[in-house]
Amino acid sequence: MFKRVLIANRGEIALRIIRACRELGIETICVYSSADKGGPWLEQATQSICIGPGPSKDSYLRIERIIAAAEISHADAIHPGYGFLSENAHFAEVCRDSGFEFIGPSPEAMSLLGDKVNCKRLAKQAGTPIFPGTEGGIEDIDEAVKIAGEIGYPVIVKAAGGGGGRGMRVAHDEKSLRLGIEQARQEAAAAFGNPMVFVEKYLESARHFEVQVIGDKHGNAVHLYERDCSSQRRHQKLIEEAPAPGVDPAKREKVCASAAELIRRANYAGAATCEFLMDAKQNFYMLEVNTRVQVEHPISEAITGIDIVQTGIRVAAGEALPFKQKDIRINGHAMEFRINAEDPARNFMPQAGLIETWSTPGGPGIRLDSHVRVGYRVPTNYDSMIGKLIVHAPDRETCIRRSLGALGEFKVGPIQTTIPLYQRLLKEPLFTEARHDIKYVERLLSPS
Amino acid sequence: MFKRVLIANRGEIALRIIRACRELGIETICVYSSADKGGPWLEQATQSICIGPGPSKDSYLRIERIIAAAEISHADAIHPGYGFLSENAHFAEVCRDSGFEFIGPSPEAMSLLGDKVNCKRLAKQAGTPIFPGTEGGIEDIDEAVKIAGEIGYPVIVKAAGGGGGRGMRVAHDEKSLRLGIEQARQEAAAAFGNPMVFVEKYLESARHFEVQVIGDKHGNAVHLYERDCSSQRRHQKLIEEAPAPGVDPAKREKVCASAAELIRRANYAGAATCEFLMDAKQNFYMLEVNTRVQVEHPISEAITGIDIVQTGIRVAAGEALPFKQKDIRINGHAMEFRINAEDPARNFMPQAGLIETWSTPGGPGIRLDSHVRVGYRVPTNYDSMIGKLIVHAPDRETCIRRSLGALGEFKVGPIQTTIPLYQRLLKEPLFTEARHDIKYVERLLSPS
Amino acid sequence: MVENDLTELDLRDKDEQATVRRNNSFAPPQVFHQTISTPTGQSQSSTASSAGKSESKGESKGSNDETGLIAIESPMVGTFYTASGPDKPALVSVGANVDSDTVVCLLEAMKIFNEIKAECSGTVVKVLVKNGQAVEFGQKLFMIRPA
Amino acid sequence: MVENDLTELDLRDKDEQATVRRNNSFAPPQVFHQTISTPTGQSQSSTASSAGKSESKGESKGSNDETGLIAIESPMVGTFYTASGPDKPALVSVGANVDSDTVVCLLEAMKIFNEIKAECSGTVVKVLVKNGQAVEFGQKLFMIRPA
Repeated sequence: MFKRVLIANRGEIALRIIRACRELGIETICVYSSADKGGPWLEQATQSICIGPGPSKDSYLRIERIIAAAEISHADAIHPGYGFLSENAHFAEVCRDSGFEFIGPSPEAMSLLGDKVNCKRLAKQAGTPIFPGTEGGIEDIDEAVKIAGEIGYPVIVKAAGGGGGRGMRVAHDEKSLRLGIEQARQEAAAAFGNPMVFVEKYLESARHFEVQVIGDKHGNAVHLYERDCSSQRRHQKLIEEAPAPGVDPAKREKVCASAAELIRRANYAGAATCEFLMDAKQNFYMLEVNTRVQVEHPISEAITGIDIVQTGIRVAAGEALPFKQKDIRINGHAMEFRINAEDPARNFMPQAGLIETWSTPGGPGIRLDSHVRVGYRVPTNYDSMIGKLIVHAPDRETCIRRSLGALGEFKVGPIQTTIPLYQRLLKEPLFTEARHDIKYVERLLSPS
Repeated sequence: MFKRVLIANRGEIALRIIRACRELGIETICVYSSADKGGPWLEQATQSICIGPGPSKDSYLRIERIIAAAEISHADAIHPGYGFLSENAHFAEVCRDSGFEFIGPSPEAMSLLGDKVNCKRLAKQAGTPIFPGTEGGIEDIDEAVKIAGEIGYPVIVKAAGGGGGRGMRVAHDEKSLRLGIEQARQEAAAAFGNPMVFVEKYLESARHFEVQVIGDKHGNAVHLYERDCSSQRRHQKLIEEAPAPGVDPAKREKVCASAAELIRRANYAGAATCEFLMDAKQNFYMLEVNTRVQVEHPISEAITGIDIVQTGIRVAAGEALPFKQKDIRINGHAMEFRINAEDPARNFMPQAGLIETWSTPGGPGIRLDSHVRVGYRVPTNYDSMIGKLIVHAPDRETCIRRSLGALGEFKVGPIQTTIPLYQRLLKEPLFTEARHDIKYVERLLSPS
Repeated sequence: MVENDLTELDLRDKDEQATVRRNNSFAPPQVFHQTISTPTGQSQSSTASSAGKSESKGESKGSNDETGLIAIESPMVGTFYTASGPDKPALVSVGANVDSDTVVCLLEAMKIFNEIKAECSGTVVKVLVKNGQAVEFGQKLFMIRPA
Repeated sequence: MVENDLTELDLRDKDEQATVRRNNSFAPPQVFHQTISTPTGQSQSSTASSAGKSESKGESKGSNDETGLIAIESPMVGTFYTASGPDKPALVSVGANVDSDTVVCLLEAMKIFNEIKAECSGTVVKVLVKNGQAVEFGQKLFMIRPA
């Protein structure tokens, strides 16, 4: 096992990694920017080293400064957290070449899964469902009908030269497809001078479904079931939950197993997340693989009892996964709420400044991952997430009630946070009845 | 189910009950003394009613004021919490007679288990191990030897008229017993003018072992395994853990089952705790039954996943227990640390006053039950416990490491707390190796 | 013991001081348990710093703490009655002169009616609670301008 | 790429400016990457309010912020060397006069030695870091009394 791990990150995830290392008996070195001087998480590290000024490009993204800090502090491994350099295969390579274990996948596995084409090819081999679509335009209607039949209705007909919704037609059967292509070609020819159209799988109501997986250096890979992250605004996840509500158990098992198989074939050691869209019929289409620990990992920890961060460190140090797939069971329901320093009433304007009130919820099933305390000043340099509230309960309904209670207890001031938004969403029937999709938050928030 | 529950308590347990009710869709009424005006937990209640001035005898112990508050607020049940009126059978009776369900056992069951003689008789019938001892003095040595043979060595010979250690002898076998009785009688006769001695079971190194049980009004009773509360100072529990470390699984099952059988025979509905002493050979001797929810209930919640407070409310409302004994499994290890506003460096002098710093730990496995926040003023009127830190981990060793980390993160000021004591105890080999007993804390703290 | 075991005389049906007793063991049978009210600012040894929304909803918002006025506060939890019966006039109204022994209202709790005396001399300036309203301990009932 | 692939010339074995290069892709081969140091009080836009124990242990306690003195701060993370070789004299000592272009020390990181220039004119009043000591970004290295 490692003796000293350098943490190339900040805030709550730095604190999360410090806590994991502490329990494994590992010393920690935190690098920090001068904007983070005095950050509460630094007190919890064995050592901390300032590596540059506030802007990330001059500190948290400066590979040579991080490596220099690892050298002078005699670290033997580097944990990238999420964001910053965590999915930078070059950084992973430099760490390895400089004699520091990168806590994450090998640069090769990271590059393989980071490349859309290669990743899709491997996914096909592994049986991981991928997003079907034509690889180019089509001119022949019969060919389009054949492809649509293969990928399944509904499909969308898009003009190759198009944009802005013009030349687009959604087709739910062959008849409407033939009509749609005819209309789309005419419209496209008139509008763009190019009658070429193509056909893609169309998801009318998709949910974001992602599978937590973890592999080791001995050829093992296990999934920790999935998370539903459909509550998004501008592709930023707001509420995550595990497991995804209302999913057919057999379909769940199959797609989760396929995600584990994918990272096994990639010789992937560490935690990763396979992101899918799920349509209303519970078909899955892989979007991408995130080759790092995810912000929302704690809800998977809650329902499986597996410490994902500690396990990631163990496998990086060469240990085999300490559990098998058959040991993993879903226990209850968990939700995570990202406490962002943003004002929902003013178009989510980021908030920075002194935290004067920070009164946090507690009791059974309440976990808080945050580096904030009264007197902390939220810097302007980094993202607005100042904490994560994780709520675990025996079932989804209790989890929602518990979450409403906890959010009601959570007082932050004077800066505004996303807490009031979550209190609203948790009372929204689309969400409580799990009829939500990835667009429901934006629809709710749009003035209209 | 109840619509409105009046909570006849304060502080963290009032907040715990509010949280439980909230998730069950029950409104809450908190009564409070004027010393608790503005207490943060009151904000979480549906309604709060001042019932008297600070001293408990004029407020939290005034039955007629609590009943009057229940009347004007249209409560349908009263939760007593722990302490105050919680084990007062008369209060339970008045609640019932005034038309309010008492959330706890019937007055009859409470009286039965509260009476030492009757409780011991019932325990004998239920197969619950009780503390053996002679019922009076003996003069005949052979009779003493016979009794000692029955209750098992070691035994202690005590002078009936004695005290202060004089006339006392511990005997490990018949030979030393005969000699000891001879010596004790001579010494007792000389010292007190009364040669009468008696023989009792002697526990050289006892641990405090208590079984969490819960029953309903339909004749069901289930145990939630045990807690070890051996870390005590002046009979005040400091650290509790579950399960008790190093206990033989078969012996655990047997004593826990006998505790459930005891409360089933008492027609007991609600949560109770059967307290035992456990000797070095893991024999158990029941001390008493606490007929209420216990301060340390959260560690049993942690390892079993059962919400004890919610279950107590459900059974009081007439529901059957929603689980069977076979559903209860031990999952991991949990410890509770009572955060007391006392100064360990100055003989645990109670601390009162304004909380200026309250920076709490978080992350996986950390639960905090506390009514405190920055700006809260600890009143002088009540007990010194200002919070409970509950730590859950896969095993005892990890739990200790996690606890040390969490205690290190926990910053309270300017008042002193028992946190530094726990940091010391968690590094104490007697504790970490589970070689502790109920006297080890006091031995460690005694100057010498 | 059930609620109906009470031997009770509803004050509102009688003209004069009535004996109200309850056959129970936790509150001795009593004739108008009378409690002394205490002046504002002395009764509540509140040490809490933040006054949140924990105030009982029954508390009056309209009480002006004008200098020189004395508040008669509720010494108990119960229901406030201005008169000794539904068809009786209010015991005191704004403008009434009171002295220490003047009964200013009744407070009912657990079927027992308690006479509340002014415990000071002066003129009633405000009645802060409505007839039939629930009051908590320490709640201001009347404002008195001392004689 | 392994560490030994480095083409490295240890400065301490050479008399004059040496070419130190590393065959890697993330930092271009360079000759004494030189960085400008900035005066005290302007370089760190620290906004954190509480200075806990998060200070690097390497930070000097003895730096008196006497009015009028300028600090030369470390522009990078690395190891501080006072001389260009083990048998060489210190580049500057207390009492030495420096100007903007005076090389005051070397900072080594990832086998690359970086010359640090004074970037101001004046007299060296204090050397705050020992030869071979690790320094972090923004750490004060020298105190200069401006000319």
